[in-house]
Amino acid sequence: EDNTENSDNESVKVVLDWTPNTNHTGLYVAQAEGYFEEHGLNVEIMLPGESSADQLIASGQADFGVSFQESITEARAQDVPVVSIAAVIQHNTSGFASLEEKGITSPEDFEGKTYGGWGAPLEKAVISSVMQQENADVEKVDIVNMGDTDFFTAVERQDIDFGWIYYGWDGIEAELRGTDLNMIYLTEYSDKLDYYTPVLATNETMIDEQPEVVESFVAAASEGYQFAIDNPEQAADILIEAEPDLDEELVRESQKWLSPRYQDDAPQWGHQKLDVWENYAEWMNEHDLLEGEFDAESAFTNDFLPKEE
Amino acid sequence: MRNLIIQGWRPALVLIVLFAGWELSTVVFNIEKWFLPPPSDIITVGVTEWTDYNQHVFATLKLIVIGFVIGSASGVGIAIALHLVPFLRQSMYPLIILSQNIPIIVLAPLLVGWFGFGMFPKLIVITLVCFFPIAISLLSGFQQADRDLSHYMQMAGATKRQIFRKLEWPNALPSLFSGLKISATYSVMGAVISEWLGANNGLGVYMTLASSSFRPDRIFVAIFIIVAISLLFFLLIVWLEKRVIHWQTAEKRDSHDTP
Amino acid sequence: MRNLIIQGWRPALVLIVLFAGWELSTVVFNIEKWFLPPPSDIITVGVTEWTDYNQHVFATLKLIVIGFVIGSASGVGIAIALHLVPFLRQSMYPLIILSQNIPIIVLAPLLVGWFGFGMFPKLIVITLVCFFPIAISLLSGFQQADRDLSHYMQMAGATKRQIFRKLEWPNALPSLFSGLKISATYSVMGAVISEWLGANNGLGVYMTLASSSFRPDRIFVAIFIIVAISLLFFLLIVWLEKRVIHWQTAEKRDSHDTP
Amino acid sequence: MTHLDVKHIQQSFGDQHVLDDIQFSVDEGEFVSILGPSGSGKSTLFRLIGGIETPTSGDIHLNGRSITGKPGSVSYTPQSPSLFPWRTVLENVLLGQEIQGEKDYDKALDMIERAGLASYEHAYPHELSGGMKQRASFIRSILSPQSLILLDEPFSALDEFTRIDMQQWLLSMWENHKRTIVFVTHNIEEAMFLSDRVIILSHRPATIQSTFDIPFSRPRHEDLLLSQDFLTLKKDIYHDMRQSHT
Amino acid sequence: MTHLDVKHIQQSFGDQHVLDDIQFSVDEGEFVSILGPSGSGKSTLFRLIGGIETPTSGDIHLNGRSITGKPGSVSYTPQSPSLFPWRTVLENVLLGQEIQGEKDYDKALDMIERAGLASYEHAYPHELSGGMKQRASFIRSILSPQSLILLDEPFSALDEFTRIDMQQWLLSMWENHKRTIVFVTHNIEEAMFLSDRVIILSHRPATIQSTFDIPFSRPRHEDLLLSQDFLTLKKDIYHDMRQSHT
Ligand SMILES: Nc1ncnc2c1ncn2[C@@H]1O[C@H](COP(=O)(O)OP(=O)(O)OP(=O)(O)O)[C@@H](O)[C@H]1O
Ligand SMILES: Nc1ncnc2c1ncn2[C@@H]1O[C@H](COP(=O)(O)OP(=O)(O)OP(=O)(O)O)[C@@H](O)[C@H]1O
Ligand SMILES: O=C([O-])O
Ligand SMILES: [Mg+2]
Ligand SMILES: [Mg+2]
Repeated sequence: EDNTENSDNESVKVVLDWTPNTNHTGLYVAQAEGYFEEHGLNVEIMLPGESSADQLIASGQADFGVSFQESITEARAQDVPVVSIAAVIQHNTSGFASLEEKGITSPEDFEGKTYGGWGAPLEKAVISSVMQQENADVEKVDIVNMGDTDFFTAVERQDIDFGWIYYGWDGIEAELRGTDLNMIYLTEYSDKLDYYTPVLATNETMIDEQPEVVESFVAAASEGYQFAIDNPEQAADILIEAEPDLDEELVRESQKWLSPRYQDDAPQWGHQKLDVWENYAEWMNEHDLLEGEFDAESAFTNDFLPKEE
Repeated sequence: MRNLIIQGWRPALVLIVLFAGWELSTVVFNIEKWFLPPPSDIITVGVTEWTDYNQHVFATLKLIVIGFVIGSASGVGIAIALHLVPFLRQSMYPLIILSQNIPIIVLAPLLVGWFGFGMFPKLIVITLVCFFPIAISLLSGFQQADRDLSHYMQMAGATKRQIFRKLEWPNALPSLFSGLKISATYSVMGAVISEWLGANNGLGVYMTLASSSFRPDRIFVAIFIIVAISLLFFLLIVWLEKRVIHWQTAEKRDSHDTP
Repeated sequence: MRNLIIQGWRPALVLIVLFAGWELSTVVFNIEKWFLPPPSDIITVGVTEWTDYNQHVFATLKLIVIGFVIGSASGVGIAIALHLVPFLRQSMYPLIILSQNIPIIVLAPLLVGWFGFGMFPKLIVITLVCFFPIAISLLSGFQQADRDLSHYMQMAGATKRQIFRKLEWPNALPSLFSGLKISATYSVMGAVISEWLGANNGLGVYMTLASSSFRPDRIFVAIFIIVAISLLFFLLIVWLEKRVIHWQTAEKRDSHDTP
Repeated sequence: MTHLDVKHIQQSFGDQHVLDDIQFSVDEGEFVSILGPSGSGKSTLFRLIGGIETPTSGDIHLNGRSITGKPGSVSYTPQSPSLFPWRTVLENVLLGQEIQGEKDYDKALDMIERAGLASYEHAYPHELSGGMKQRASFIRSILSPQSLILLDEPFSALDEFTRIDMQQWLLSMWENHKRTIVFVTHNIEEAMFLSDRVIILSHRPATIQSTFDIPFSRPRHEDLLLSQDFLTLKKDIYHDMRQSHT
Repeated sequence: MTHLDVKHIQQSFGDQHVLDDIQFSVDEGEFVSILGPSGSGKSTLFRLIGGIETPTSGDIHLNGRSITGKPGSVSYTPQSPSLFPWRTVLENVLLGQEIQGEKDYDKALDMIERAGLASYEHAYPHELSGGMKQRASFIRSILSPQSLILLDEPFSALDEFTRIDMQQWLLSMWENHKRTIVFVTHNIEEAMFLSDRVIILSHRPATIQSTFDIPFSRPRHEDLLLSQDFLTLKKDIYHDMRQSHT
C-alpha cells in the first residue's frame, strides 16, 4: 500500500459500522486516492467487531465512524455524545423483502405471514407503521427473532416469509443469485421512516476541540464519495483492491446501484435536514420506543460539509 | 446455614470490596453512565425492572438446565464410547475437535436450516459447549485407574464392562466432577449464545436489545444474573461432588486437618 | 512417520467418508452452493486463493500461540495460587466464574475502551478462554495426591512448598494435560472470537467478510484451517503428555497389551 | 488328577531374564507352596498363571485347557492388598463374587467376623491397619468361586498369633471344600505346616531348585510345629535355600 | 539421655478407642522394638510420633521439646512402601535427603547395591517386586538425616536370608552412627535379635502390656539365634503375647 505515513499529519481512526461494503466506498476512495492525506490526515479504517461503532466513537477510541440515524437517536436520548456529520445516502434504501412467489407486493399482504428479524421492538413499530397506511393489522403478523441467521437461508427454508434488508447489498446479492424478490421500501409508505442510514459520525469532544480535523475529514470523505458518484466502476475497483476478501461481482453491482443514490436529490453529498431528524424522533416517541429526551438540532450538523464555491 | 456464613464471608467480602472500588472509581474518574454504570445504578435497575425482565431469566434458566443435562449426558456418553471402543477413540478425535471449532456464524444458519427456530437447535449449541470438557476429563480419568486394582480385576475374570463399571468409572469420578465444573460454568454462557440462533426471550435477547438501545445498566443486570446462576450451578456441582466422592473427602479431611 | 500412518489411517478414513458423504449429498439433494458448498469447491477455493488469505492465517496463528501460552501460564499460576493460599481459594471462585460469563458484547467495548485495538485486549480474551479449564483440572489434580505419599512427605518434614513440588505437582500432571487439551482446542476459537474486538486481519475477520459477502465456501475454508490448527495443537499436547508422563505410559502399556 | 500344569515357562522384562524354564504341576485339591528369594519371580509367576501377563515362552494349562494369557480362571490374593478405596470392607470382600455371579452376604459377614474384622464391615480401606487390609484381601479371594486359589504372601503383615489362627482357618476351609491352592510365602514353617509340597525357586533367573514333599498327616495341629520330624525337614529346606542365596 | 518421650498418649477414631495411656521413653542411640497384635495401633503410634496425627490426649517430646502434631523430626519407613511412581529407585531413596538438604548420590548408589538392588537404580517402582520396593523404602529412611528412625515392619516382605542380611546391615549401620531406632515387627526373633528393649502392646484398646530388656551383648551374630538364652527369652515373650491374644 502506498499510504506512507506523513508524520506532520493528524492520525485519526475511523470505525465502520460492520464489515466493509459499498456504503463505505467513499472512505476507501479517499484513503486510496490520498484525499485524507491532502487534508492533513493519516486515517486508519477499523472494523468494530462486537462493539457498537457509537460506543467506540463516544468513548474516543475512534475519532469518526459510520452509524445510523436510528442508532444516534437512541444513543443521544441516553446522553451518549455522538453527532452525525454527514449522510452517506440521502434516502433510506431499506425495505421488506420477500420471495416473489409469496406475492407480497404491499404491506397489507403481511397479514398472516411470518416476519424474521432480530427481536427489537422497533421492528414491530415499523411494520405497524407501513401496514397502517393500508389499514392492515400488525397483530396478524407472526414476528420471529432469527438471530444471526442470514436472510436468504431463512426465506429459502420457508421459516420466514419476509425480512428487512438493504437493497443495495442483500438485494443485489439476490439479483446475482437469480432469486427474484419483491421489495417494499419504507420510504414508499412513510415519510417519517425516510431517515438517514448510514451516516458519518463523530463525538462532541472532537467538534468542540478539533473542529478543523472534523472539517478536513468530512472534506476528504466528501471528495471520496463524489469520486464514487462520478466513477462507480473505478470506485468499486478501489474497494475491492482495499478489501480483496469481498466478493468482486457483488461489490461492482452494488456500487453501480448505489452510486447515484449517495447524493440523490440533495444540494450536495452529505446534506442532512432537520425535519428528517425531528420526524423520526417523533415517530419513535409515538411508538414509545425512545427512552429519554432527544434534541434533533444537536444530533447532526451540516457545518463541516464543504462550502459551495 | 451457619456453614454457609462461615464459608461465604470471604467471597462476599471480596465482592463487596470489588463493588465499592467500582462505585468509587465511577465517581472519582467521572466515568459516564453510558460507558460503565456504577453498581448502585445497576442494582436499582435490576430491582425496579424485575417484573419487566424476569421472563427472560426464566427462559434462559430453562435452556441452561435442559442443555446442561443433555450436554453432560452426551459428554459422559461420548467419553464412555471412546473409552470402550478403541476404534472410535482413534477415529473420532478430528470430529470432536471440529465440534469445538465451528463458529456460530456458520452453525447458526445450518442449525436453523435443519431444525428451525425452536428449542432444539439451541440445545445443540449448549450441548456442543458442555460435552467437550466432560468428555476430555473423563477420558483422562478412565485411563488413570490404579494398576494393581486393574490387575486384580483382570485376574478375577472381570469382563471389560465390569472393569469399567467397578474400577474405571468410580476412579474417574473426581475427573468427571472437574469436567462438570467447567461445563456448568460454560453452560450458562452457552445458553446465552444459543439465543443468537433466534429467540423471543431470554437473557441473550435482553442483552442485545439493551445494547442496541444504549442501556449498559441493563446489560450489567443481565451479567449479574448470569454470574449468579453460574455460581449457584458451580456450587451445586461442588456439593454433589462431596456427596458422591465421600470416601475421598474423608481422606482429604485427614490430610488437611494436619498442618 | 510410519507411526503416523498407523495411527492416522482411522481418523483419515472417517474424514474421507464424511467428505464423500457431504459431496454426494450436495449433488443428490441438489443443495445450492451458497447454502452449503461441496467440499471439492471448498478445497479448490482454499488452494487457489491461498496467497490472498494466508496473511489471515498467520495473523490468527500468532494470536493463538501467544494467547495459549499466556492463557495456560495464567491457568497454572492461578491454580497454584488458589491451591497454596486457602484464603484465595475460598474467596476467588466468584471472580473466576465471573470471568467465564462476561459476554463479549460487554467485554469488547470495555477492553477496547481501556486498551485500544491492539493485540493486548485480544490476548486478554484468549487468556480468559484458556485459563479456566486448566485451573479447574489442575486444582482437582492437586487435591487427589495419594494419602500415603502425602503422609510420608509430611513425616519427613517436607515444607508445604516441597510437598507441592515433589508430590502434588507431579501427581497433577495428568489433570494438567487434560486441561491443556481442552484449552488448546478452545484457544483457536478464542483467537477467532478475539478478532471481534476489532482487527484488520485474521481468520475471524476473513470469516465475517466472507459471511457478509455471501461466500460460504470461504467460511468453510476458514473452518477447515481452524480445525486443522486445533487438531495439530491437540496432537502436540498429546505428544507432550507422552513425553512428560513417561512413568505412566509405561504402566499403561502393561495393562493395555493384555486383553 | 492334574489340575494346573505349568510348562517350560520363560519370562523376561527387557533384557532382564526373570523366569527360566519353570515347570511343575499341581493336582486337584493339592496345596503347594512356593518359596524363593525376594525378587526371584514368584509374583510374576502368579501373574502368568492368572493370565494378565503372557510368558516369553511356555504354556500354562488348567484342567487340560491352555490358559496362557487368558485371565479369569483363578482366585487371587495380591501381594499388596489392592482394596478398592471407594468400597467398604464388606463391598470389597464381595467383589470376587460380584464379578463371577452371586453375592453371599451372610457368608461374607461370617468370614469378616472370623478374621477378626467384626465392626469393620462398613469401614473404608484407609481406616484399616496393614494387617487388617491383608485379611480383607484374603477373604475376598477365599470368597471367589474359582477352584484354583493363588495366595501371594497373604499373612506377611500379621502377628504370629493371628497368622497361626488364619492358617488354621485356611486349612479347615481347604479341607472342607478341597480347592487347589498355590501359596507364596517367605516363612518356611508356614509353607511346611500348610502344604502337601514345597517348591523352592532359585535366585534370578529363577529355576526350580528343588521340590520337597511334606509327609505330615492331616488334619495338622499346632503341636506339629514342635515335632522332631518337622524341625528336621525345616533344617533341610533351610539349607537347601541357603545354597541359592548369594 | 532420654531422646524420645511418649507421655500418656490416648488416641480414638470416632468411638473406636485405639491407644490407651501409652507411655514409654527411648534413650539416645537405643534400639527399641514394638510387638503387638495386628490392628493394635502400632502404625497409629508411629503416625503420632511422626506428628502427622494429633493424639486425643497426651504429649510427645523429642530431646525435651514437644513434637506433638509437629512433623519433620523423624525418618520413617511406612508399612506400605509408599514409593513415588514417577521417581526411579535412585530418585526415591534420595527423597528424604532432598527434603532435608544435601543429596549424597554416591552413598545412595552404594546402599542400593548393598540392598541387592544394583542395576535397578533407574527402574520405576512398578518394575520392582514387593520385597524390592520395601528395601528401597528402607534405604530411603536410612539415608534421611534425622536422628530418630521409625521402621514399620520394614522386612516383612523379605525371604529369611535377605531379611537376616538386612538385619545385620541395619545393626552395623546403627552401631556405627548411633541413631535412635524404634522398630515395629511381628517377628519375635527379629525384635529380640535387633533390640535393646522390646515393648509389647496389648489388644485393642492398646496398652503397654509388658517390656522386655534384651541382655545380649553386641555386636550380635547369627549364632545368637540358636543359643539357649535366646530361645528361653523368646519363649517368655511368646507366652506373654499369647495371653493378650483372644
Ligand atoms: N513390569 C515389570 N517390568 C520390569 N521388571 C519387572 C516387572 N515386573 C517384575 N519385574 C522384575 O521381575 C523380577 C521378579 O519380580 P517378582 O515381583 O515376581 O518377584 P517376587 O519373587 O514376587 O519377589 P518378592 O518376594 O520380593 O515379592 C524382579 O526383578 C522385578 O524387578
Ligand atoms: N484413619 C483412621 N480412621 C479410623 N480408624 C483408624 C484410622 N487409622 C487407624 N484406624 C484404626 O486404628 C486401629 C489401629 O490401626 P494401626 O494401623 O495402628 O494398627 P497396627 O498395629 O499398625 O496393625 P498392623 O499390624 O495390622 O499394621 C485399627 O483398628 C484401625 O482400624
Ligand atoms: O519431583 C519430581 O522429581 O518429579
Ligand atoms: Mg512378590
Ligand atoms: Mg501397621
